[in-house]
Amino acid sequence: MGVLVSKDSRVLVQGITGRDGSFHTKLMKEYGTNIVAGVTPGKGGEMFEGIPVFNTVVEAVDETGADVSVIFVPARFASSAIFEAVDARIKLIVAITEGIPVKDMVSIMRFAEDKGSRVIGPNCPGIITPGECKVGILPASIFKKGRVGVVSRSGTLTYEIVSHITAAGFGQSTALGIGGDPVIGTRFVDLLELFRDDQQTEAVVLIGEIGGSDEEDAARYIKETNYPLPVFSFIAGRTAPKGKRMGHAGAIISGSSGTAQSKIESLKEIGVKVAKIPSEIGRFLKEEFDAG
Amino acid sequence: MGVLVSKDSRVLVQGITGRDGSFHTKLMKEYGTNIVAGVTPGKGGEMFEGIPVFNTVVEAVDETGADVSVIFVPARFASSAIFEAVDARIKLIVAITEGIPVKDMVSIMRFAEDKGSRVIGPNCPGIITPGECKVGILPASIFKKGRVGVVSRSGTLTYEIVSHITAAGFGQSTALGIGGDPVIGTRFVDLLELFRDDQQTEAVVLIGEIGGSDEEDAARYIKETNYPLPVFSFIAGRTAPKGKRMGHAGAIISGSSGTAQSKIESLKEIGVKVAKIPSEIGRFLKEEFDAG
Amino acid sequence: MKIHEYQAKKIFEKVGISIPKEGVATSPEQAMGVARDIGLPVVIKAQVHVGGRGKVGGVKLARTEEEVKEFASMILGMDIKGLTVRIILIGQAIDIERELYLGVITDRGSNRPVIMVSTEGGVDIEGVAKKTPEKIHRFTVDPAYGLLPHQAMNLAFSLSSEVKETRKIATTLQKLYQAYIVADASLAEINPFVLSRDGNFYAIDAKVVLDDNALFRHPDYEKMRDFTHTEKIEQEAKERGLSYISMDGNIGCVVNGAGLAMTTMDVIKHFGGEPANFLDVGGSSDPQKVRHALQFLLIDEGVKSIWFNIFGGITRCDDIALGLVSAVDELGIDLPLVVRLIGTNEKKGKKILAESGLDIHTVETMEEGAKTAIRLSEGRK
Amino acid sequence: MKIHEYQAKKIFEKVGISIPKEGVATSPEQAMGVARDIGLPVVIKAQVHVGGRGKVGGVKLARTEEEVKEFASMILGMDIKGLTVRIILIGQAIDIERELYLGVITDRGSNRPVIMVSTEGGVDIEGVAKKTPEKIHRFTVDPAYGLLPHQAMNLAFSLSSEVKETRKIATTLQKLYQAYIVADASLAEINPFVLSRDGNFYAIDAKVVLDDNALFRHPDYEKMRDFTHTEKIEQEAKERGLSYISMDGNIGCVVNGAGLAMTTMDVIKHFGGEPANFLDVGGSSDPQKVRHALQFLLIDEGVKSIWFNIFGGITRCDDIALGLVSAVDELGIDLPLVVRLIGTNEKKGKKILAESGLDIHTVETMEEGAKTAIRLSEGRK
Repeated sequence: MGVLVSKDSRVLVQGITGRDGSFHTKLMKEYGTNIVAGVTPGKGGEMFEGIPVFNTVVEAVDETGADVSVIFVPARFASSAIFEAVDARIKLIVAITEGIPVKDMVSIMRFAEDKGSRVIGPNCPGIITPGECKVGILPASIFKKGRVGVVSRSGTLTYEIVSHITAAGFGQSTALGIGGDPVIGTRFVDLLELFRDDQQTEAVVLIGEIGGSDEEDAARYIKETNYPLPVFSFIAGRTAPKGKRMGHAGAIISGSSGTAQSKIESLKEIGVKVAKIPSEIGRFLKEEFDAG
Repeated sequence: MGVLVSKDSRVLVQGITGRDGSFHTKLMKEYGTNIVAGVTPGKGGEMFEGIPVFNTVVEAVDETGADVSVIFVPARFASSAIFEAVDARIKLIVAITEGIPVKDMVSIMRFAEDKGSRVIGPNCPGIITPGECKVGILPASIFKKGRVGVVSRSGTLTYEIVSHITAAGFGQSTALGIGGDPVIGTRFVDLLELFRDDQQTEAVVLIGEIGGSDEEDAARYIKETNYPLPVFSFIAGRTAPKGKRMGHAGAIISGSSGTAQSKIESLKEIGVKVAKIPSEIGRFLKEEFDAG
Repeated sequence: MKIHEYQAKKIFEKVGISIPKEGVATSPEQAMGVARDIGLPVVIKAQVHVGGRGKVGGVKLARTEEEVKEFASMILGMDIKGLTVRIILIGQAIDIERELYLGVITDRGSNRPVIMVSTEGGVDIEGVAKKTPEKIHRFTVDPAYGLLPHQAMNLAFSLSSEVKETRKIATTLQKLYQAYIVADASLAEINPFVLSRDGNFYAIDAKVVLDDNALFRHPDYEKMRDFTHTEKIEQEAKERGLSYISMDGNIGCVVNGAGLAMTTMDVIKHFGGEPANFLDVGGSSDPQKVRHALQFLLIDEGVKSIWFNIFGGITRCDDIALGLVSAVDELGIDLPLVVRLIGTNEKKGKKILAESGLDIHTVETMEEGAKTAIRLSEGRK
Repeated sequence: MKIHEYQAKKIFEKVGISIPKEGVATSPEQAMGVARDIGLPVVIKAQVHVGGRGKVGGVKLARTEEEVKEFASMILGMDIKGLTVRIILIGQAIDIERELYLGVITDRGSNRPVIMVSTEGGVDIEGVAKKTPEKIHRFTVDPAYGLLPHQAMNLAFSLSSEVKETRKIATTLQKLYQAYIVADASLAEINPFVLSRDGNFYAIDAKVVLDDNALFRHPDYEKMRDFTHTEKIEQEAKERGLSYISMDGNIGCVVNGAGLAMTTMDVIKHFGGEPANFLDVGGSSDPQKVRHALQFLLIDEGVKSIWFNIFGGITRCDDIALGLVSAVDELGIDLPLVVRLIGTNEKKGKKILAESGLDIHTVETMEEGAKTAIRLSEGRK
């Protein structure tokens, strides 16, 4: 089980012959991900690590029935690659690429709505359903199959927290990073909904950071839907200065909105336990499940 | 009954204070059409013939619940007016205006699809459900309530043929012109479907002309759906020369397509009686209903 | 509005489509100057608003200055399907490796732009569509997003498997779509789109049809008008609010509405007559228009009888009658006049005619009108 | 990327938004020349990348040439919130009747552009949004269609009921949206949009924030960069693939990943320490980057201890260790070094450190790392 990707996912790699694409295709394949096709315009007909390469996504889909695509295409061409995946009716598109113009993402999201595709990212580490399928660049070794759903706006911070979850004796149903840009395809609320409907998931860890109002929206959603699963959270950036972009375009406190304080308070108010330091997440889970 | 417009239609006139708009608003009102509002930007708050005028369509809809709009706005501003009506969720928009750029209509039709509006026209005489509602510029006197649905690509030719239908003793359920432009909002096939589902309509008269392939499409539709009502047709332009635009942008035989011959044959092939001269339509109806 | 090849190429050039070096000329001397600037050999092409100029000698390859002069003299003034060549295009001769077809057209069926591409460039594309439809690849554009890069690329891969070529073709397709959009065209076509032996792509021939309804947004296009004699008359009629097309017959018709005007012609033919024209006076009630209509009718000396077929709606019959009476008077028309007036203010109109003292054959139906007009036209020279 | 008011106005001018006559100057003499060209009175405005310049005397109305000279001298070189004014804008003084606010921003919630307008122009719009939210009218644009004319008109009617004014406001809104689109902006704002006493509209002040991700499409924007000293350092770091922001504390951090880097700062603070910086070396494994990172850290003389917090994923711990060892050597660093290496090639990395002979405090967890770095920073000057 888990959400979005599983052993049944048929994964296409866009930019499979590029530097990052080829490296991570090998790692994903090693993990057991069912990679059925790659796309690099001009290399159609070739093979890469036993995987057929196509010129266009529509051909790849026609020939292999791919239903998940992961984007390793460089920033300048990445938006066109995502458009192509959406147009070919790929249901789930995981955009790893960093640096895609925000305006392009605005158009892509409009197009994806029209066509019924879900985009994760861009500028994200990907998604893993441990023991089944890894799509992206997450380090496989720290993950373990289990009952905690993990969703994060960050990359390495996710690994940090997942390592505490695993160390505390809990595995993950699915873990993913949703990306650090202002305009992203999938948000906390979407994942909360998916995790709620997943049999395997018994708790959700929500890793937020400064910027935007995704955490506040999640808090509202948890309250309004009387969310049935326990949710634990960590918010990065309590010491971040106002008006400074902390690494990626989404992490910026602009004016009075987007502070860690606002997010932490919104979550605490509705009963979500918010960790002060990453290791606390492990403790929270132990308390929850040792008591229950 | 009838289709699309009825005594329950709440009609808005866009361009109500203009030359054509004001003249035909009076005639429509005389006919008994329930005109609830008018729009002319800058004249919001005024009254015209007892009808409240608004600055914007969205206000007019909010205040009066208008659900049909008729466009008398001059060509340069007409596309914006139709966009506005669609955006305000007007369900039926009848565009009388002639000379709207085709590219604008392409965008409008895409927008209307998104929002769920139906557009009739542009460059059309409008629609009438005799005895109930007239929206447009059709001369009221020739129409009579009855059982024949009339749909036409033309204006005065419609009147000619309706007068024969009426003279032959038959009334009309609804009669309308769908417009003479290459890109129009509603086509023969749409009307055939509506007339089929209308209790009052027992036969359909389809008035075509050279250009495009609407008549051929209608023939295919009639055949494929095993259309339950008798359909009679007249096609104008048997003697029209190739490559010459006959009056409006839609009526042109380009290359080998769009000839009257092709249309007539397509219809005859599937058993539709095609009149050689307009008066024959009256005779066809008599034969049909006197026999039945 | 149809425009010439060289004008279409100007529109293409603005969006960055590469065209061969070229220039226009209206005299052999000018042609030689242009050819000198470009460098020999050059191709000389007649600029006329009809297809098939190549088959009748309207396109020539000139290898020497003498040939430029010779062919330019030959083509200028040439008659192609009734049109006189007044402008020629002198273009760099391209060494052709392959010829493709690229086109964008507004599709009436889908209400959307459709891109068409084919490896069978350089020939009549309608012929290809009929004989080998599988050789034409179509793509319907969603106007909300335009032609997206990958869509252009997918089309390009149906023309070539070389990624270098497909990128160039895809880019050109996007530019062609852009030209179609910015020009408010109903058709924009490159045929052939040529790959030269030295590896470059060129739009060798270009066709653009502009949407008349959108010309108000392009005041600069007005100067591209180049009407034939017939088109000039039609345009003059249009400027007076009339839609007029000359035909070969002898019965002049004045009708309100395009559909009814076509039907009027059909009915005349049905009863064995020959219409002299299509003439739609439109939906207005301006008596002046009737006079203009008759003036256009009378340009055609073959007209032997005149039939007014008016179904009043917005058009009021009394206005038509008034216009008719004064025009016949002013213009001194002595042809037989058949008049059918029906609809709005019908009685008033008939009364005006009756009281005018003119010799008018009033009829009640189209059939009667057609038969009467035919009968009256017979026996007249 | 932030740009100056005068640069934003250039972008606005290109799409046809009307702005007052104006010019920039970097000296009082230049300012007088500009003022002469424009005609007195003029407004002199400091060009700095922070708000609130008016409150501290960075905006002055000059009625005479003497005043131009006086105020220009006063404002040039002025310190506004830590930034030195080096450029001033001299603009035609407009006789103000009414001040409106017009803005377009990319909204993260809806993933769409949002138009905001208000009758409360000329003041801090965030303040208006807080105190009187009903005075701000918002409209979410569907990116598939852009801002349609009637939508701009509907917004304009919320600012005025005079149709002449609403047409001008609506047109400006459409142009503002166009500017936002063509410039790949994340914010485009006119505040105030002024109706002058003689009935014209002007964009008196302008703000545009450009999307850094899209700058590759606008090579011409590069010359608009005007960094403060701090921003320059941040930009230099960025060019080396690092994300660096200087802070007030004394513990220098080198982290991979933005979220983890923020958390590292938070954890230091949690245990009572003060981070000297945010520093993200990104996802690469280039040992060179480690050296660059340390170089940036050392610009800050307040750093008393250095903490490497690396969670290997794509980043490999051995690469980090190699880079660290060689950099410490090359740069001659004698500050206490705390290193946490975990994840990909962790063992290899630890081995390299152990064998290096460097005095490194190896830790296993973030807590331990923070505590150690704090302890080691204490007592050092």
